[in-house]
Amino acid sequence: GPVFVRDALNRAMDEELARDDRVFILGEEVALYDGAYKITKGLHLKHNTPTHERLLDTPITEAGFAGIAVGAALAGLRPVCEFMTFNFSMQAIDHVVNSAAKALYMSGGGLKCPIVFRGPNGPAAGVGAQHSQCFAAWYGSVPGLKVVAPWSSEDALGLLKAAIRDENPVVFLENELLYGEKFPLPPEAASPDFVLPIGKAKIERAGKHITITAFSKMVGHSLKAAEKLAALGIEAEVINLRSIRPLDRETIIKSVMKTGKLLSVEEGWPQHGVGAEIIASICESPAFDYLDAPLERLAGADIPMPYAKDLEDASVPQVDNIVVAVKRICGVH
Amino acid sequence: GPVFVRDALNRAMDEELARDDRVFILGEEVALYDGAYKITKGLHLKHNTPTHERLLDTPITEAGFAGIAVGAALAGLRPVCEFMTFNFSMQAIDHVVNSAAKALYMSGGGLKCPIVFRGPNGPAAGVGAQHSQCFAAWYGSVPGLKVVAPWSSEDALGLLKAAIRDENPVVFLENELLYGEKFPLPPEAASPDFVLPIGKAKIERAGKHITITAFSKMVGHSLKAAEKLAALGIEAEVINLRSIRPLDRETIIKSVMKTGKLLSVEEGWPQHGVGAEIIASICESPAFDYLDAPLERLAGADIPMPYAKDLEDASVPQVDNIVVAVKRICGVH
Amino acid sequence: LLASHRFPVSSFKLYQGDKPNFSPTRDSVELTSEQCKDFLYQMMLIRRMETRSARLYQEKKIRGFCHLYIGQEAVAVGANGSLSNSTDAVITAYRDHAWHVVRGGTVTEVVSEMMGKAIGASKGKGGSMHLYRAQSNFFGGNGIVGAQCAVGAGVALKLAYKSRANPDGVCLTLYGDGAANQGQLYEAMNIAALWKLPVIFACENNHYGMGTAVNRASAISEFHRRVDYIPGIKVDGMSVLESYEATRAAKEWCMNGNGPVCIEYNTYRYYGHSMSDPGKSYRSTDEVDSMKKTRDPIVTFQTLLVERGIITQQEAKALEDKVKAEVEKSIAESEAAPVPAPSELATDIYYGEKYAVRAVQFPLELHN
Amino acid sequence: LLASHRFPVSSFKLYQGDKPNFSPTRDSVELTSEQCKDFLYQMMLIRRMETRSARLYQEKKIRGFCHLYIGQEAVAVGANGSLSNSTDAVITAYRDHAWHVVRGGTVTEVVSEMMGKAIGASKGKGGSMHLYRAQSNFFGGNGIVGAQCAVGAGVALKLAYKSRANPDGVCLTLYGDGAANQGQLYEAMNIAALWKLPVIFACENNHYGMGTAVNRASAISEFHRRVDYIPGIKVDGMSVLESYEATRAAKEWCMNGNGPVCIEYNTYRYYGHSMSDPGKSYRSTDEVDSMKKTRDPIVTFQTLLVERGIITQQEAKALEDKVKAEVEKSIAESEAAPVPAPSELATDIYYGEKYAVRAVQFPLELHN
Ligand SMILES: Cc1ncc(C[n+]2csc(CCOP(=O)(O)OP(=O)(O)O)c2C)c(N)n1
Ligand SMILES: Cc1ncc(C[n+]2csc(CCOP(=O)(O)OP(=O)(O)O)c2C)c(N)n1
Ligand SMILES: [Mg+2]
Ligand SMILES: [Mg+2]
Repeated sequence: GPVFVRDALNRAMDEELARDDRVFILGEEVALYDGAYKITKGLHLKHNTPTHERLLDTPITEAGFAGIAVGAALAGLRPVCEFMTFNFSMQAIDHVVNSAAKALYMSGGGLKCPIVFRGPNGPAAGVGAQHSQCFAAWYGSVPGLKVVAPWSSEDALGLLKAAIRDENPVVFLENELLYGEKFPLPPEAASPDFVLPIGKAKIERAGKHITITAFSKMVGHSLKAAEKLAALGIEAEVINLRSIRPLDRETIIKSVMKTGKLLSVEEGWPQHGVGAEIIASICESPAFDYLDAPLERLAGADIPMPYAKDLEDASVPQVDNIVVAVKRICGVH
Repeated sequence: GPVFVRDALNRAMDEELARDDRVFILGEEVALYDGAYKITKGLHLKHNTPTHERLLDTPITEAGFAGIAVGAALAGLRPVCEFMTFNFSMQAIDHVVNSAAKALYMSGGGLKCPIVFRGPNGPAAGVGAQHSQCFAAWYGSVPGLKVVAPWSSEDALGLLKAAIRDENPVVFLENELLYGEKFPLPPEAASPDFVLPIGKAKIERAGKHITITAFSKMVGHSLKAAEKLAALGIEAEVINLRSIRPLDRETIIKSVMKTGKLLSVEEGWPQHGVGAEIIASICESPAFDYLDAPLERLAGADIPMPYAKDLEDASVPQVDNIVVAVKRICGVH
Repeated sequence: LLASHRFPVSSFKLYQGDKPNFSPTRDSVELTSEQCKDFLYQMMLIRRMETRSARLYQEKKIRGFCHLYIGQEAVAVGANGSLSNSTDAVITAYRDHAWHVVRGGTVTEVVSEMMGKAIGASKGKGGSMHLYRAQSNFFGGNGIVGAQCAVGAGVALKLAYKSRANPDGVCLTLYGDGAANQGQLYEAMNIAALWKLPVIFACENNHYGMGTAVNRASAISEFHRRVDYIPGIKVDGMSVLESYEATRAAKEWCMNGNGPVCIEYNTYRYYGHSMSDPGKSYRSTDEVDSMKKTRDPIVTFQTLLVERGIITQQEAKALEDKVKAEVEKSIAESEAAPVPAPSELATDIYYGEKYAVRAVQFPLELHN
Repeated sequence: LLASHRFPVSSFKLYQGDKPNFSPTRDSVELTSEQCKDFLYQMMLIRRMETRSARLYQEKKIRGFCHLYIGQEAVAVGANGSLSNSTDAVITAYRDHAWHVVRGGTVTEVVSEMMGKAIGASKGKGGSMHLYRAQSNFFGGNGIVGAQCAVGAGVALKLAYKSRANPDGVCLTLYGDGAANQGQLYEAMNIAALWKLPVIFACENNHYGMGTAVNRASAISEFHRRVDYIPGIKVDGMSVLESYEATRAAKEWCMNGNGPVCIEYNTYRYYGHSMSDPGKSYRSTDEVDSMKKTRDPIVTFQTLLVERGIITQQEAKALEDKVKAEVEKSIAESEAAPVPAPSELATDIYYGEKYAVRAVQFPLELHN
């Protein structure tokens, strides 16, 4: 049956903790409290012993514990560092970028840093401007990092396991509002060695009239929009990016060469966003010659996130925004 | 005669300190040491008295002093907060984004935050991966911030004065390698009220075959490339962006509607960069229909900055890279 | 003319650090009857506002986070009782409803904000964590744990900009026991000490940072002695009188140009961390109950006032009824108020100027 | 068999904080003649390497930053003398040349790195601030002031991952007097104490952070007593023997499962902050001269060894000549070495896999 994203993430960590003793988890409230969003629920009971702690509750000091996680990774462990939300990763962003991402290069290959930074990213519901930022574009710009944004339970399971097994620092952007959603898992996912490749997008729905790229929660919105569009005779191809860095340009370009049109959808701010990159990448690719409409993007409104419900709803792409945009691009009224 | 960028910046602060007692400067080594790069040279002698300090040396604690600067701004002062380089602004980025940029919005207009964060940004020379990052794209994505990147002495003077007088938080991205360059000032710049509008680009060289957009040091490179290209019969229009946020899309779009071609040049990383935004903006604009070649961007190589000179040179756009790219775009061999 | 009453206060634990002349607290406070009743009234008002907010949250009329102040009322009321709303400043974290009220805001503004209404303190755009009141120097309302510590020191810099020796006022900079470990607190303390800023670093120690007990988060759990070079006062934060005197003393220290001072208000929150936390997995019901029974700030103060004949049981009951009616009125006003106009989406991004904003549904652009 | 010598050591100032049982230092150290000569040799080697690096910088053969260690040699040599290169770890900031050498790296690797050569410690890709030696647990080489403090505690977590009570080794985590104010140091100290991590928080107090004297940057300028809950040792960092014993004692404390400890090495840099700083505007020439004259770590140690008959003047001179020759040989090797191949631009970004890298001149793509 379908599995909650929350449980898929939990299982991923549970299995990797069991597989490799070097894996450990640290962050605020990850152990005794079972995680602020219950993603690490029960893991401390299973994997902590009085003399060997694999789940470590930290004080509310992101720079400190992220730096400690990086040090442990450089020294040979494989930390999973939870930010209660990625908004708080700004306190520690120097460690993510300067201490982790650049280490291999600056040391001429001498140091590696296998670490996962994970937690909910982007807008949640009613939490206001300081708790709703999307960090996909920022982290996605940093060489040395891999940046992953799962949507379904399959993504959550396969990509988190892959991230923990990766030899490089991985920023793993979850979404609070997806934790409580259920998705079926493919049969392969039964294996404790089920991993998905980081850097590969997934075509969630095939179509020939327009390519819609999205990640995280916006994949679900795009699929819903695609259904509505199908009723109008527009067959949208929906690509779940899965990985922001490396970005699977190949899959996107191939799709656009087929459809001739593109809409990128994201919840983050527009300027210098993921959509901007996708559009620029297509312009630089052979797909440019196949375009039969301007490339477009939907993004979060270019404002700090408001609290009031109606304003908040108007701040991030809704299913109908996607439908309207696609119709306009396709010249359907 | 021509004026050093360093002196133009110094004069801007000197005049604004004299004009408005609420203006003050804080940061590491800004007073007694005259600034790590001597931008604040002499100002403490002129503006500090034993009981009223307008130039404040801080400990090496960016989060602390940037937060203090924000608090002072919210309470009614007009701080100029120097980061010795913008690389270290990552320690304080939460204050720039969450405490400063979002304050007006979160308070429903109740709090304003007139503050300037300034310092050298982007690659310098031989300083390696942790000291060479360009922050234009990151800060440029944040609503509530204005982001300015001067090139010439005119820019430095007029934009820094405008930034200090602005009622909003301004991120002011200088370039260490430009400090020692000289540029003539226009006659208007003699006035102590000379300011340039934030949000307006400047066409530094008119041309009809291709539009080159650049900011900071890359403006000079683009102008040099334009000269070489002119010898080949290619007249490039070079736009000095000056402001990353607001981005002067109007000027760019108008230019591209004339030239039909665009090359964006920047030193920062490519993914989710300023070039990506410019390309996406053109795709979404009427200029899309006027394109007669794919939109392109040059950016820093997608790697942490290497130290060795040859590698470093290969990591950021050089004049010849621009020439080659333009020739290719224009189909000239 | 006004009847005045003297109350002994004695809970202070002083820490001198490297300031041997630090001994600012007195052993009694003097208050008029009016002041006493006003303290009681304010505490009751906050308690009622918060209790009703909990219900509004359960009714889904308040969304997102909602961090209640119940149990801690004596801190806001007592501390702010020693401050001026016109010359002193206050900054706190997200547990800010009570502080907005003691700084002169209304229950309507607070509740409306939580309900996302246009008449809210921040026009419905901030939410429960982002209440501000610039006209009385209340700087919020900060959602990032610890960030307000440095910002508060900056507000103090403004207050001492013209004179460090004779500042215009103090900035009460509040943070929790969890926040007390954030590095930027130490950075702010160091600078405040070097520059002699009139800031009261005020830790509301309610013994838990979310689900983490103080001793699991702090290697040393006395928060009035965070660094050697700033003196401090630990005080019973369940007592409005003790909080009042500690804050008065701290303010005096700052106003004399001595630079920063620390206070630890020893207090307790009855509810969970926020409405989504039942608040039960990391502490015993006994602990909560005994706190309520023996140290409740309202009960103890009311009992004292009755004992001292400053107020009668009946008057206290009447006051409570008045508070209830006021809060209900505020809630009714809030419920009736309109939500923000759609155009509010794109205002208040840049101050006092025209600008274009990209909305979700490009190419629509909104203008201020 | 080996002649052994006992030297009194006495410069320690202990801080117990809340650890009354903290008293780990001894009043003498015992060293063999070989060890004595090796200490002298290492200090001479570092001095010579740094002096020549200054010249190479002036000759523009070294670019960018170059932070010299001259004056501080006794810290690296003495401290590391008490550590194991195989079981203990070291991490420091950008003033790292000497540390790379004492951890087993070569002068050639250091100088070549500074010259941007392929045989440099980091293949010429890191530069002077980014030297590492993973095989002897040397973690650099960090350009962000204070960042290494937390990272070092993380290395210590690895060393104590299997047992906090019996760690595999300690991590000597070095930072300057300027860095000592960074908030993340306090965050790391708090966590290290809570988790009992075997980390020596080691402040090399050379009295200036760039142009800022200690008392202008730190409200309290004793760096072995940063927090109440971590004990500390202040030691004469101009003495290799004192540094050696302080570090031994600190290591012992950690290895016994007591958790972190602080050391302040009281030292001095003769040159400016980096090669671009003349180092004169913020301190007097007298101060620098008197330090060189009265407390130079090499002169004082050499004099002691001669006095004690462990080495003769001639032997010392010969050692110096040997060091000079070695350094010249290293420089010659470095000069002759090739710069990194252009393909190195895009290697070492992702570990052990094929990937595509966008170069400046798109659409050229480089592959690892
Ligand atoms: C930088 C940061 N990290 C984490 C959080 C999530 N968070 C919000 S409140 C809180 C607990 C704070 O506890 P404390 O400082 O004791 O204040 P209290 O809630 O008890 O008033 C946490 C972890 C945050 N908002 N900001
Ligand atoms: C976060 C950060 N801020 C500022 C700088 C610039 N900077 C480099 S070294 C330095 C001085 C550090 O002094 P100290 O910690 O005493 O070490 P020392 O150089 O004396 O060894 C400064 C300000 C930096 N590299 N990183
Ligand atoms: Mg608390
Ligand atoms: Mg120093």
